[in-house]
Amino acid sequence: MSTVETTAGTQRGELSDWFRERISHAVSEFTAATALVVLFIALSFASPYFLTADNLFNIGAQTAVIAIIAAAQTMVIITKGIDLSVGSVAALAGVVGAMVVRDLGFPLWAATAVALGVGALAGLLNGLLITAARIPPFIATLGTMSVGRGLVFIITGAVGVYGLPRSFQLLGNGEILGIPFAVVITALVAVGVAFLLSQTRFGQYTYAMGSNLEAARRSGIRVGRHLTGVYVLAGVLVGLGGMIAASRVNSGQPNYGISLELDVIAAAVIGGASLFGGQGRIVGTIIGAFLIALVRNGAVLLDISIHYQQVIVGLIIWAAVYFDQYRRRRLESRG
Amino acid sequence: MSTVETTAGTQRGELSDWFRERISHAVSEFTAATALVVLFIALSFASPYFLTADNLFNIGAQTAVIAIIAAAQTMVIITKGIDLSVGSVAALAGVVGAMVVRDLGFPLWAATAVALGVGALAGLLNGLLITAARIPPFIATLGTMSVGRGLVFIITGAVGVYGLPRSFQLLGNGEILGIPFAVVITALVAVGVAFLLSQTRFGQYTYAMGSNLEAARRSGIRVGRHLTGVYVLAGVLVGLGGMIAASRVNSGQPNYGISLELDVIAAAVIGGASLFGGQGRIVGTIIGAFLIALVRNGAVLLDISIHYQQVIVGLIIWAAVYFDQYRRRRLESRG
Amino acid sequence: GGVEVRDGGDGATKDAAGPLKLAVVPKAVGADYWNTVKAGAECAAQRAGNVTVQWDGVTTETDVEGQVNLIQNFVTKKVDGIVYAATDSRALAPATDQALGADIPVAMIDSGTSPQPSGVPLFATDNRASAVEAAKLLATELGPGNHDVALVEFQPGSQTNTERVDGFKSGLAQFPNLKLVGQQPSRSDVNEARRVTENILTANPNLAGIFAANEPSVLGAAQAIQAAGKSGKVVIIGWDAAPDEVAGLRNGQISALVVQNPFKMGYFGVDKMVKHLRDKAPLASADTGVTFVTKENIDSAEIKAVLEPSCANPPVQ
Amino acid sequence: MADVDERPSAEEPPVLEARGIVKRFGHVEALRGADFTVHRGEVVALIGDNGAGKSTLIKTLSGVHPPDEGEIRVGGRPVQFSTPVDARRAGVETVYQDLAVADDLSVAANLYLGREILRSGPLGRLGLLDKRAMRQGAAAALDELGVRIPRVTTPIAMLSGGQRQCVAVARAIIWATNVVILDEPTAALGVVQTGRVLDVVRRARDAGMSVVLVSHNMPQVLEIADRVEVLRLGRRAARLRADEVTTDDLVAAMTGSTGTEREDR
Amino acid sequence: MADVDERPSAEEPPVLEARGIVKRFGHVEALRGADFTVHRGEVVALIGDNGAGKSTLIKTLSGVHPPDEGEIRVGGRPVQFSTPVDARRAGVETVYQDLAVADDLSVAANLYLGREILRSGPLGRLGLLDKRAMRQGAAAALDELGVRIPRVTTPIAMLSGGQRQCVAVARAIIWATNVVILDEPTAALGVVQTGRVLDVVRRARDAGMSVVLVSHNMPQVLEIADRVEVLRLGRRAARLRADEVTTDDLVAAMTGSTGTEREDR
Ligand SMILES: Nc1ncnc2c1ncn2[C@@H]1O[C@H](COP(=O)(O)OP(=O)(O)OP(=O)(O)O)[C@@H](O)[C@H]1O
Ligand SMILES: Nc1ncnc2c1ncn2[C@@H]1O[C@H](COP(=O)(O)OP(=O)(O)OP(=O)(O)O)[C@@H](O)[C@H]1O
Ligand SMILES: [Mg+2]
Ligand SMILES: [Mg+2]
Repeated sequence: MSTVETTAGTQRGELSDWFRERISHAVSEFTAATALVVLFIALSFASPYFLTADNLFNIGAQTAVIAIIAAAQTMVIITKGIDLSVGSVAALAGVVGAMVVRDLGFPLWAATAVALGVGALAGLLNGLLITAARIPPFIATLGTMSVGRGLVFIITGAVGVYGLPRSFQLLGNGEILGIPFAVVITALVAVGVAFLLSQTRFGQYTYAMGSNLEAARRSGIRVGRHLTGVYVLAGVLVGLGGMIAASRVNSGQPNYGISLELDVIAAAVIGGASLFGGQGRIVGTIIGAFLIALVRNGAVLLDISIHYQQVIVGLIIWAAVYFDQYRRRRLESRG
Repeated sequence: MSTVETTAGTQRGELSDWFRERISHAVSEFTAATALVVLFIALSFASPYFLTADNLFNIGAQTAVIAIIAAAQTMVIITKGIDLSVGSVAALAGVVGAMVVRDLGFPLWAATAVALGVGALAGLLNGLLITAARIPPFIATLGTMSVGRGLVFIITGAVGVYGLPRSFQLLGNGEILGIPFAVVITALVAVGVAFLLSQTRFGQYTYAMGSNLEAARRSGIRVGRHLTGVYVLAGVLVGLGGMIAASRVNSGQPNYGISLELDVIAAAVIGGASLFGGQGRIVGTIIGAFLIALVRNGAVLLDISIHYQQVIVGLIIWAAVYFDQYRRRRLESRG
Repeated sequence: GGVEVRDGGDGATKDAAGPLKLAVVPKAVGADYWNTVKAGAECAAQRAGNVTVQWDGVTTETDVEGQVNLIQNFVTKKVDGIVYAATDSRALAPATDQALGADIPVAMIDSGTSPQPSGVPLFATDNRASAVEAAKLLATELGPGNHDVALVEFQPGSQTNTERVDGFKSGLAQFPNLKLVGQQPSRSDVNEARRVTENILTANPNLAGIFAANEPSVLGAAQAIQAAGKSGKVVIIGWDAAPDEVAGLRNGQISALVVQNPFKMGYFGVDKMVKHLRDKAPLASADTGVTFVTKENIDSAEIKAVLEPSCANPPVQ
Repeated sequence: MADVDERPSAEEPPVLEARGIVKRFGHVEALRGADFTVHRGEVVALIGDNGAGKSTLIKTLSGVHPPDEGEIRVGGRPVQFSTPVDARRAGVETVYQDLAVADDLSVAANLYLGREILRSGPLGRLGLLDKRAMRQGAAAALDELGVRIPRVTTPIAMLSGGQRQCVAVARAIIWATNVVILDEPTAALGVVQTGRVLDVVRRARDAGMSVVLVSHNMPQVLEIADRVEVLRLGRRAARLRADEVTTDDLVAAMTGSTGTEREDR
Repeated sequence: MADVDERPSAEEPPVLEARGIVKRFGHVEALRGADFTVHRGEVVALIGDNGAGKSTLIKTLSGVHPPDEGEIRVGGRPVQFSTPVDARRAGVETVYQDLAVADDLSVAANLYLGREILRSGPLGRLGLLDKRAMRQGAAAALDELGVRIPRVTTPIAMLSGGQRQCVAVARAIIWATNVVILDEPTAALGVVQTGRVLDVVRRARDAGMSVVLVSHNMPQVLEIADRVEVLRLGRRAARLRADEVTTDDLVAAMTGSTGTEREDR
């Protein structure tokens, strides 16, 4: 595409360049995807029950919430931020969503809208704390995590929200053409966020702010507004995730999502996002989320005790990121 | 001290400069300390039980573990790292320390040495994962967190380690001249680490690596070795903290320290450490740890329920960091 | 058994109707079970008159050190009495001693300490024995023939969990026809319970029964079985009696529930403590009893009182 | 050496003017009442010793650091540049000494940062980027500057020091409509690229734009500038006509061995 | 213009020599068999277009980027510089184009980074810093270079671009014992400071050290260098004696309009 000539860099042909760039973009996803495929094949052999439509759909539905919230987290991480409040906010959204159904008789769609609204408000709060009050993201969202959990307990009186109509289960347990509804939603969210990040101005600004906030500011990007926008959008997705989680257990659970932030951050980083900003893609994150889910699923299928599961999850996290780093470095230094 | 002349910067006298520098160093601590003092005075008025030797010593002993581990975390944060494994490693150290007393009849000092050794090994593992395998600190220590917790469960069979002699309680519940032993240890650790960071070459390298790792490397600092050293030392302190925690409850608790990492990171950041490396001081961290402890203590004295406590802790974290940022900016832009 | 009154240092009896401030501390806040304990405690306080209950607890049952700190802080605050459930029997023993040392009487509910000082009563159910009973219920429900069963525990490493798991397993040992094919924790999270149960079901298509050891575990397991279309085909023996658990029992998803009497624990804790403080009544331990609720007995008055406790008709006989 | 009177076009108000700017960082007073003037269609060199406050002055002129005291005027009217957006709206484009490029973004994305080309039609209104158009535009712009870059899709992080600077300069020049400020734009550039940048500066001036150039290269300053303003210790120390002075005069003014500012107005 | 024969001291092996260095970054081949030679007591300018590979070559010579192929020799013996520590041990000090200073540390701490002065006695063996000595040493060193810095305890983050560069140069010059490599050391410096740096370079040469200077400023190169090596497209394009060439010759060699390297040995 470029008509500009290289100086020291030897050009090895436009096509190969284009190809290399794609590869370099996709290294992380490749690594994680390779791990995913290897694990998949191994599990297929190890357990006769693994490769069944039911189990695969189960895994899909089980991972839906994590994947959606991990997509939200990825956006935030790209801006060099972090959102520790996802677990609390998901719980808050799920509980409020359940309460408006139970106590105010809202229909499901309206309750979902309310849950998304709760997420958006929490995101707005995070965004304003970070941009207007200039509190670093880690601390801003740590506070929201604490306040959010407190609110959940206060409004529910620390009791789960039960007594919901069957229809409440649609998001989490419904199916469409035999595919779990939650999986369909996850796919839509993933495609949507991936598109947003890679093809739109909003996405471009997201990467720019994470890469060099001052440069973005000097380029005339209204960084306060955009950063807040990222947190709001992330909050909306977290609200959606919380609603699906509530729907899956047909109740609002005040304890939902404790230490969820670690899972979703791990998914994003396994998928190639950098906590120092500017890097990360949704494909990778989704693969990362499924990788973790598969480990957990496989461990139960093979009846591995929770104790060894924790060791295995740790090893897999190390291995996935190690190989990713290793391949990136190789790609960088050898071509 | 400097004989070099300023160009545009107006010199306002060496003494005042020196003074200003100290202030600018201490802004964070001042803010946190101010918050601490305000809270302290408020609690003294609000509750007749607050300002009693017993209560103050209780607070001290209750905060000891958090303060020690937060000091360890501060060192790691200064290097632009993070240690999520502190909770698991503290549990592992405490459990192993308790087991060697119960099962092998080790005396307390030897058990403590073993616990520190466990911490050192975990730190070494973290350090090697980060420097040799080049896994980012967040992921390396996330893996250690998971693996460590798994190991705790495996070696204990998920049952607490009980049946310890009374002497085991010395570290956590003993007193020396009427002062809780744990408080004395905390003070020693704080002074030691503060000295190490501010007065020695090791400390200088710690800040340098966090500020610009590549510059440190090019300056001939063996960054791999030093970074590993920081994690090992942090691990030793975490081991010590875990042993004190076990001693306080006279047993090895497999579930000890879940989400401890958030508390200690919050303490460090409230005290002025930056998660982007190069900044942070132990005085600030200790103040941060006590600030959080005081909120918790005060909430009980004032009959505030745990739910509202969580909201209040969140608000205080926001407020402390907000004022810190605000004052730093003011100091920077107004002089 | 009857335990003698600890001879308080001051020995002073509180003014018969004077105000009393009691700390009531659950293992953790945030479950239906503990809220019922709270209701019982508040009921007793209200009936006694001029008694305030300060209800406070840690957020997870695993935060043993947090609970130690909390008890310490209550001692500092010099409440008139402490009623609490120990997250860990041995770890909390020193905290109880500290309270007694400061002349604050202590009553334990749900879970005691070890050693349990004389003069400190325990109002509780025997978790272990009840879990043995749960295994028997499961065996009865499944009938003769070989069956695969699974266990959904909640928090490995916490004492209550250990007691219930041990009890269930030793109960199971009496039935060689039952084979334990899966054991996974829910971390007291309904979503997690549902996830592990789904995976257990996938791995064990012939699974015939599940014992779920606390409220979130039961709810998640029931959800998973329902979603797999196996309601009624897989027997669930649960623990606790949250409204949705009772509903599950009624519609056949759950076969039986092991139900403690948390209301009574809270009620006894406060009631006996107040009587001790005001009338120097001796504090004596009591078993608050356990009920095995099935579809058959669920509508009996006695069970109803346990399941739907209210201060108007407290299940505290 | 000679102080300058206002240019012939003095009746027209200056395009950009700073009056009595004070800017403090903590206890350092980087600017202590600095003045600065640019007229339409002239190239003004801003020179001064290291630490004299040049970059700080430029950052106040482009909205990065709002001044603590003093006034900025555009076309004679006082303005408040509280963010870079304000300055850009007034047609002021700046190349910063510390470059301020986003390392993870490609060369093309950096050139268009904050001014992305969107797809035409409704997709564009949704914020959809026209990446192809930006790639082509970037390639053309760099070509014109004679900049050699592996490809416009290369992330900035992979460029050499001079290449990065080329990108930053290209970017300011593409977008400037009124004033373009260049803070040491050729410091890292090769001889050829430097020549091209100076050409571009001349062309910009000929097209009626005003250019502010910070440079430590005195021959270059004398070659390209119409007028020179000297900053010393955070204040304007001299205003000179480039065709009337020598390198030595400039050095003398910067180091303070001569030259008091003539107070005009 | 004239290619150079080896200097009279040719019988003595070069202090530092690179042979056939190849260095790739991903698909970019930054160095494609580059050669480079420095003899004892000479100032060699390394010049080339932007992106020619100068900084990359320098980083291989100072152990930052181990080369993919080729050989480095010190005093005639092949060495492996796999880390900067190795190069420093061989007495090679470098000022990098991207400076590499630790922003949060003070000027003094940066000057002494990796070579801290410790307290004498047993305290020193414990790693206790002698901060006062470092402050005084730093102040003296900067004074000698004529560098103006608010105070040596100021964090580097608060300095101007030129001030930062001064600190980096001062640091390399303090510690060099054998070869000092300066990658565009005066790019951001004022006229006075530039003069001082050139003075220091001369003094270093007179003291028997060798200096490698990367610069885009041709008059400066001709003023200070004994010899010029030209890098083009990642290869040595020419070796010239500074007193026999003109600026135009250099530009021609850099852009490739003339000058093939004479293959010596
Ligand atoms: N870390 C890196 N990753 C990828 N490519 C690089 C890297 N460093 C340099 N390059 C490429 O290598 C080539 C040579 O770069 P180098 O920095 O050595 O040039 P230079 O001669 O110093 O140029 P300048 O005069 O602009 O400083 C350039 O094309 C650059 O894009
Ligand atoms: N962000 C900042 N914080 C603190 N001090 C600063 C900051 N920026 C600049 N200074 C100080 O202000 C003074 C002027 O700096 P400035 O960067 O404007 O100088 P300059 O004229 O551009 O110098 P150079 O030619 O070296 O680029 C210096 O003493 C510097 O230390
Ligand atoms: Mg400048
Ligand atoms: Mg270079």
